[in-house]
Amino acid sequence: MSIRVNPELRNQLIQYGIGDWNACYHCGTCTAMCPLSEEGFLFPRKKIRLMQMGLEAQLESSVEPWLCYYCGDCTKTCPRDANPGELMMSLRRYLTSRYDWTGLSKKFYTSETWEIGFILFFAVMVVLSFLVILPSFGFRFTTELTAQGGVKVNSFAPIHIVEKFDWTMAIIVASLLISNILRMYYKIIWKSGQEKVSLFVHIREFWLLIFNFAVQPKFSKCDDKNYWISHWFLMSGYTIMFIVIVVYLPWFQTEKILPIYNLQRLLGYYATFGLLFGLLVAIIGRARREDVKFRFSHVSDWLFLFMLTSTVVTGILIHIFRINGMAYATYIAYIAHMAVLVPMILIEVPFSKWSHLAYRPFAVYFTQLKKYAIPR
Amino acid sequence: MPLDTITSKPKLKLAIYWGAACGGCCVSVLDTHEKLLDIVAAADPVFWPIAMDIKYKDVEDMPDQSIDLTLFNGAVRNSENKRMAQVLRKKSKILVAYGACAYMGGIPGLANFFTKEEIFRRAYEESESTLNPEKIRPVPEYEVPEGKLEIPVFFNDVLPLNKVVDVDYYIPGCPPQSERLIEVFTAIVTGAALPPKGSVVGALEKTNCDECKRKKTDNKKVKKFYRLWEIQDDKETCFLEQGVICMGPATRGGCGVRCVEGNSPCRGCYGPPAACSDPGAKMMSAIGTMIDADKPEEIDEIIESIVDPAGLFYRFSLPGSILGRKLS
Amino acid sequence: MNFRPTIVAFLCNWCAYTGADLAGTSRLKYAPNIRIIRIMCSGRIDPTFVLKAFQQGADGVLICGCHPGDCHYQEGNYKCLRRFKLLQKYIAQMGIEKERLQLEWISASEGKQFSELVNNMTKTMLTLGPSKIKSSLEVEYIK
Amino acid sequence: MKNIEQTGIFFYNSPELIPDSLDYTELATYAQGYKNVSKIWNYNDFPWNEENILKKIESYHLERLVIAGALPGSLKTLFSKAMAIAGKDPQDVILASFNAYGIYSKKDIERAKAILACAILDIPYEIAALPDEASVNPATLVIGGGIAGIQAALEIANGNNLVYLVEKTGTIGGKMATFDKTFPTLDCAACILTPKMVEVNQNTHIKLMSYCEVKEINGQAGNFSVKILKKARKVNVSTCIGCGTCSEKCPAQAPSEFDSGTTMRKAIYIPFPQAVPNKYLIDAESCIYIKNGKCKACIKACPVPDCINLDEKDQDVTIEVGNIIVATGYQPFDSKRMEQYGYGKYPNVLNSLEFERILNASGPTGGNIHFRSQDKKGNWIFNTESEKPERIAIIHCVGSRDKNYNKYCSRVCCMYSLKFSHLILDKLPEAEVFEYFIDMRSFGKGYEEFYERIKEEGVSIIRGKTAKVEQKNDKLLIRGEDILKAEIIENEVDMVILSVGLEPGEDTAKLSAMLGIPVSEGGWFEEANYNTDATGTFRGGIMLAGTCQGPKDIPDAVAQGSAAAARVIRNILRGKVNLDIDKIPLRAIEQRIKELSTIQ
Amino acid sequence: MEEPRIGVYVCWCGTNIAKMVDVEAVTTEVGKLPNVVLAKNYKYMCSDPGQELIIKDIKGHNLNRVIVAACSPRIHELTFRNAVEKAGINPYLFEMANIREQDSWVHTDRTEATTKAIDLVIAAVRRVLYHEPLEKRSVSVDPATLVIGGGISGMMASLEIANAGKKVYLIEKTDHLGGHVVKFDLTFPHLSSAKQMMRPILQRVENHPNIEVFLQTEIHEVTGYVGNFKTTLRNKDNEGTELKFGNIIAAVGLKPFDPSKIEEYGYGKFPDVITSMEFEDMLGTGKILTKYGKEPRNIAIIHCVGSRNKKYHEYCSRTCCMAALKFVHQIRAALPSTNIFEIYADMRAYGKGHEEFYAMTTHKQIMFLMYDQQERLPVIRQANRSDDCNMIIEMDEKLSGLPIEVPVDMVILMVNMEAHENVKDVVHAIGVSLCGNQFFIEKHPKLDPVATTTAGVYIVGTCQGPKDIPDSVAQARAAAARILATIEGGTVPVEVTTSFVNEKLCCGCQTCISVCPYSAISFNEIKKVSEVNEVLCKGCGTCGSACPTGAIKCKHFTDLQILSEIEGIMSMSY
Repeated sequence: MSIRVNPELRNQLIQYGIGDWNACYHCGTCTAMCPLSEEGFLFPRKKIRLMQMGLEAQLESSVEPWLCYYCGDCTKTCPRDANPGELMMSLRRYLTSRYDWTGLSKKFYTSETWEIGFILFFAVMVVLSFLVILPSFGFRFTTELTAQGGVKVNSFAPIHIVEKFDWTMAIIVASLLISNILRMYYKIIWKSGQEKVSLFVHIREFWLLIFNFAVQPKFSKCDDKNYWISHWFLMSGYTIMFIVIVVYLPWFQTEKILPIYNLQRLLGYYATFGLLFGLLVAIIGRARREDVKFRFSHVSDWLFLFMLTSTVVTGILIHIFRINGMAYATYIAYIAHMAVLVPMILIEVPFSKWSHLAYRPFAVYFTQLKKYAIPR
Repeated sequence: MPLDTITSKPKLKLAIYWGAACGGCCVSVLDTHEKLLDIVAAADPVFWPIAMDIKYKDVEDMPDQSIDLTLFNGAVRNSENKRMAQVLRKKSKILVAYGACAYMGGIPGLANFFTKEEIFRRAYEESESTLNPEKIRPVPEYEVPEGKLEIPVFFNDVLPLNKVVDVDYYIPGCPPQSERLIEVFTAIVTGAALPPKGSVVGALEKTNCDECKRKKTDNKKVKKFYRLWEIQDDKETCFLEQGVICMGPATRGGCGVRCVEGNSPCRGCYGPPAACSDPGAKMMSAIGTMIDADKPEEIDEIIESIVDPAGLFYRFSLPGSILGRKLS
Repeated sequence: MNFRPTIVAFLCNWCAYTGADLAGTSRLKYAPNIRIIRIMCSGRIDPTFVLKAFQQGADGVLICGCHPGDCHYQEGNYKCLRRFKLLQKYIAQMGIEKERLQLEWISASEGKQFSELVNNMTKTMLTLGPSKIKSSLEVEYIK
Repeated sequence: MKNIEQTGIFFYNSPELIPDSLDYTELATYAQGYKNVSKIWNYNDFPWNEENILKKIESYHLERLVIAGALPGSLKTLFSKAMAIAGKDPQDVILASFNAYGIYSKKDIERAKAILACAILDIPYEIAALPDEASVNPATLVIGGGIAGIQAALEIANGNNLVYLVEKTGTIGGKMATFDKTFPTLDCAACILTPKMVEVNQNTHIKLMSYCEVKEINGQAGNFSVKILKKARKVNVSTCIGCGTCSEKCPAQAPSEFDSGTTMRKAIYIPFPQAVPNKYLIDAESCIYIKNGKCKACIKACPVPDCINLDEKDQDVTIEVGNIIVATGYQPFDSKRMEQYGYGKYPNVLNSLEFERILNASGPTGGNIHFRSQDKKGNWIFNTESEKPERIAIIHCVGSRDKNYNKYCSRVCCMYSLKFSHLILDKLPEAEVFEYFIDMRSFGKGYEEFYERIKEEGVSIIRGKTAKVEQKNDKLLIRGEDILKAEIIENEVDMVILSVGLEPGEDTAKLSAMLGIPVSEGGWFEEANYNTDATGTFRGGIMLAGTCQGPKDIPDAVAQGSAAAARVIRNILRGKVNLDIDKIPLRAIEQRIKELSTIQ
Repeated sequence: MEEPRIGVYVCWCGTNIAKMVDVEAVTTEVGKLPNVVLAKNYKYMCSDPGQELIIKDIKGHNLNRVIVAACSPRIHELTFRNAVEKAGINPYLFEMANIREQDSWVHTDRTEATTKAIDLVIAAVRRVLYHEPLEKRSVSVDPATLVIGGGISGMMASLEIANAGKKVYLIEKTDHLGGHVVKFDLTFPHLSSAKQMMRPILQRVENHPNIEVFLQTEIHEVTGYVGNFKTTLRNKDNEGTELKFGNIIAAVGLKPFDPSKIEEYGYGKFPDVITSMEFEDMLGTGKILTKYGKEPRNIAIIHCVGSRNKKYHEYCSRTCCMAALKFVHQIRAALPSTNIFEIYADMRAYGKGHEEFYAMTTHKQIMFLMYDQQERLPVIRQANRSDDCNMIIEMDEKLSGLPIEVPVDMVILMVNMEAHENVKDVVHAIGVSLCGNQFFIEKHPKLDPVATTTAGVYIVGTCQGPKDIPDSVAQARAAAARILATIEGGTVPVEVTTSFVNEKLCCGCQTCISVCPYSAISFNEIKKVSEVNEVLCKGCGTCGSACPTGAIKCKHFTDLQILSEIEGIMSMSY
């Protein structure tokens, strides 16, 4: 059955990243240079081809863009100005929006107004919560310090409420993510049609998901190992922080000033360091634009960096202010922290760049499933 | 210098012999009419089977080089012809192949289209007038109570004289024109400077067209070849331009274009001009050139109208041609 | 000794000879039985040459000229074709297999075709066996 | 006569084409001076769509449009369409294309004005811009003794005119002489070239100056005075008998330039056996005597007295010529720049010129393909003792069609690569040959047929450029993507041939300054007009021929050699030569168009 | 005639010959032949030392005939003839044996190849015995030139010659000058206006005092020979003009291929499937519209139509890829939102600035689709009613490996350039040859791309093979160079190996007269013999074999020489 080419898909795709992929004249250097491209899952060239031809269905069912960790080797060796690495990046944005059934992702990626508007909306909501709603329930700012001289955070942001809110948010985000991952599964494994994967394989290969999530072994195959390391620090820091905040918030958000060697503080410091290190590399890289992978930045890239950095910085500030007993500073930092953290989690994790933390390991898992697939 | 004025010189010894011949050549000598007397005055015939009685043994007994001039007519068909050619070569100072048969094989040469076996079968078994149920064939040697009977061995091929012995000169023609014979004879008798050995004498250097009175143009393009009876000859235009194959352009002059004068195309008895090493090939080439068609099928059709090219172009010269005979 | 046929080939200078040269420059291999004689145009070929080659012992004679319409001298190849046809009729009458005399058109760019032609003709000659023309004339009673 | 009143001018500038942009305001002011100019717009004044243009045409009653700028042709169809819709003649859209006339920078503003003026008054620039003429010295200088230079020199000399053929190396013949075969006819390069070289040597009208370089050019068209550096050959050309005894005895060696470094030659040498002139020369850099004052082995060996003079010094010679033909050719792309292919690192990764020598019967292996292997001293050399490769890969577009190296296509590599395949199979019938290409550019007469033939010969011709070459044990691992099969190629081969592109000769920049001829983006000499005068230049009396103008194959280089010669012969026959086109004063052009034009 | 003293030289040609032929054995064997005074072998006979060797031997051994067994005489016969001439021997007393192209390079058995080499050298020896010294001759050159074809090549050649002050007759079949180029809108890769480019050229040609233009005129017959040609021109009114000229340039060009031969494309069936030439015309009108007068939403450009496919033409048409890319710029300018599809096989952007132009074009928002121009051509079909397009192209896209369909409203077929049907008239009139693709054959594809085998006749531009404007112009100038040089030189050498009638043998049958393709033979009514005009004669020898009397001798190819060669060639045969 012939597939209709769609030259107008170009107009949609353009909104997700750099404009013109026609420069590619199909020499195949990018695919061959890519350490992650493997038999059956070749990219970037094949994917560029699908983009050039506007083959929507084929693009949607592609798992390959998620296998790319953007080391930039392809772009460096590309004889034309095709920039395959960035095209893969753009494609990931596109795919994210295609997995998302709410349509918000598309809105966020294709319209800065929407994205910034949403962020601001949530930020305002958070600020309002702290300034209006919580006080109306009797939670007050207090300059009173704990015995150790720390700020009484919980009196201002009661841990049980924050925790509930936390869980709610986690459930919303998780359900959105899971539903999108299911859609991803549907598009990649189910709808693509030609093959069937047994349940046994599904179960047997599941460990890959966790392994890949934790170690990112694929990423390490890229020639630029430093980037993998910095990204791993960032990722591990983020994960630790995420788990600690969502699952162990009562343990983490304490008014007690624990000794420096306490696990809570060690984990916190590690996560902060990991995040800062990773962020610094990314920000410097994007600002200098020397490395190909950082040369082209979409609004969503900068926004994400900005928000994560803000979150980390405000988090650090909360910590410093709190243990030094600077009450108001702590509260302001706390509100600011939440004002960036909440929209970041609500928007970035399910709808935007941050979603890759879920899609990538699943993509590896799906890839493996496809390898064991038997033709129908 | 007329022949009769030089009788004072010592008389030449003349031999005239016939191999496989019709006798016409010998008659051509007689056709000199009263000039024959001059010949006889200047030369003594010492051996001339058609005219005088002398045995082969007598000739063999003659001293070598004792005959001044031998006119050998007829082709070499059998062992007798060959033997006599060798004997005469030895005995003669000048050996002339006289007439088309001795020169190139002549009409008897057409037998080279057949093998000895075919000829014998036809002659002794199949011809309509033959009754030979035992299929008896001549054999060269046959024992009878009286002793051994011998007849000459019949060769498989007809050969021109030069294939069996060295020949000094050739006088072409079937038969040669008597006037030409007189000219040659006079030259020899008067001791004029003789042409180089191997030359054709008694004929012109140019070919027949030169003397032919018919009208010739460069329009030699033929769509179909005709045999003479198929057209109404206008008696003026070159035969070739009428589509009738005339060997005139490739045949030495000397005959006086007699055939064409008689409104019959030249058949080539005077043989090829000096520059040609095969008697029929040049004519074939010229005729091929005249074919007026480009498409292979059309060419084939035109060639179809040349019924028997080998017989036509090599009528008098098959044994003397490059191929010499048909392969068996 | 095995029969090794000899083929005498007459090649016109502009197409066929150049084609044969091309076979050489292209290193296309063919049977070594062929002996090439260069003439300016296939129209120069006189039946005498062909007969002479047979007489000298050639097992086959090959004439090659430009393709119809491509003759360097406009239509020498047509003239060659006409003579060739007549000559073939003659040699057939003389008991020579028609295959022993071939006329083919080879252009200056047909090195490959030329090499194939030589190989095919050599094969044909091997099937036909040695030509008897030379031996038929070397009869014992000739001086 | 066409109505050229009511002309509208649109300035169009694409900054990526002209970085050092012209002053368009100045041009607009200039154009305003012409009465028939109704209105002038700049490219960023309004959006360029048909409604907009249509509106302007209608509101200003424009009958004629001039688009002026760099690459204005890319807009022409839009303006023609607007004109057609407006009911005017769509052909009345006139292009004043600055880049087509080689105007790239601010300093050319006067010429830009002239071009604009011509377009405004509807007079072809070629008709209006008539350069001054000068009388011409019938002698000609041809710089470069490659095939284009040889061809040009012979053409001119055949008209009984004096030609100085200056060649930098010790022999004429250029790159073509080093080739084994030429595509697509597979003629032996030397076989067809050497007769021409001999002809040059024998032609009494050609003064061959080998081992010489052009140092300085003074004067103008018709009467150039050229200072030529006659490098010390140290061997007397007129007495050397070319016996080679000196070379046998010479103890010093250097890599042979002619063999692309695949063999060693002595310090006293002839570049190759069929060199013209077939005379020896001494390479001062490797000569022991010149380095430390001792040796003279060659002088002792030479049978001709005083033939070798090791103390000879470079000399300057000045010649007077009327015309100059530049035919300086190309140099191969330096494959070391593409590190991913490991040239210079892996001994059996060769560039195409080296491989030509390997294929050549007069090359290091006598035309047999062998590995480069280590001799007893550990040097990597080619000889016939080493093994023969069984799998050979040929990589196309090395250094070409690549923004990281050269953007342009080198025009000949596809075909010579196909030729290599054929020759490899000819010499090693059992070998497997792989060609990795992007687009197969077999465009010339008989080329496509050749490509088809190579395909039939069983060469694996694979679409997909090789990404990298790595040494793996004794093998070379080719990594690339087979585009049509959509597979990763990981092919172990024994030998890799890099089909390197062409780059302008090393002296191009120097010559460009000396001659006053600009070079184009790729570094090639800029022609006067891409379409109609590819062999001419802005400088009167200076012509281009062959690859110095851009990559080309032999027949195209030969045609250009002859074409350049045509102009020279024409000048000589006329007795006059045009002076520089770009030096015609604007006033003169204005004067002429006013004379020719119907309106004032 | 003096006793022949022959020197035989066998060349090694490096290893080219020596590898397959035992050069020593050949030398020894040939050295035994009668009249062979010496036989030698040498590495490179063609090199200066090789030639010197011959020259020295001729003087030292008093040789009067020389044979070199080496490469093809087509390559080096002239080289050696010049060498022996230098030593004082008539160059025609030299003969070459081709033991490389026709021996060492084509055989694999060394013994066989050696035997063959010996045969060939013996044949040469036997032939050279009968060689006769021939005299080189030359004729004066009429300074006028005839240029056939008023396209850009013809005009540029005319201008170059005319500007040198020499007369040019430019004849053009149609009613206008300018050929195809004048119909184009823009040229690639600088997108300059073709019409603006042509205007000054046309003006100059039309107004040039040295150029006489004949429109609507065809050429049927040219008589004469290099330096002295003659023709009678016939224009449409059949009026004859007699012209005399010394050289001829053929620039008859090519014509576009008729794509209705390709069923898949439905040209002629679908009104909006048009050829590139028709599209150029459309661009001239300023409007790109379908037959229904609408602006097409989708335009496909199919490359290689009639090219690179054995069913039509195997060759590449050289210019279509770039022309197609040029169209992209033009369409994009006029129709900013139309979808453009380039359906191509290989993108051949090989010229100066072409690759850069290609790269620039890729940014014009077009879709490149690759097809197999040999195996499966795209098929154009009518679209269904539900489709929002006119036609659908179905094709196998090679770069993605997918069968796809492309919606289109207009299809531009980039048609091949092929020879004119009636080109044979010109071919016969001026005596050039055609290759299998009906292109004029050049003298040498590498080193003599504009000359032909007929002296004084040059071929330029696309009639020699498809090419773009700069390449055509370069050829036009190249031919002009050659002609100007001959005009400057004043004389040109003519054929030496002509035919000759021996008056003593000619019988006046006149068979030869109509045989001659050059009308070189006439009949002398007084002498009653044929006579050959040896300037007109080009030495084909057809008359020699047509002559039934053997009166016509083809110099250097006499019966005697060839028959001896045959004897020689067979002398060693098994």
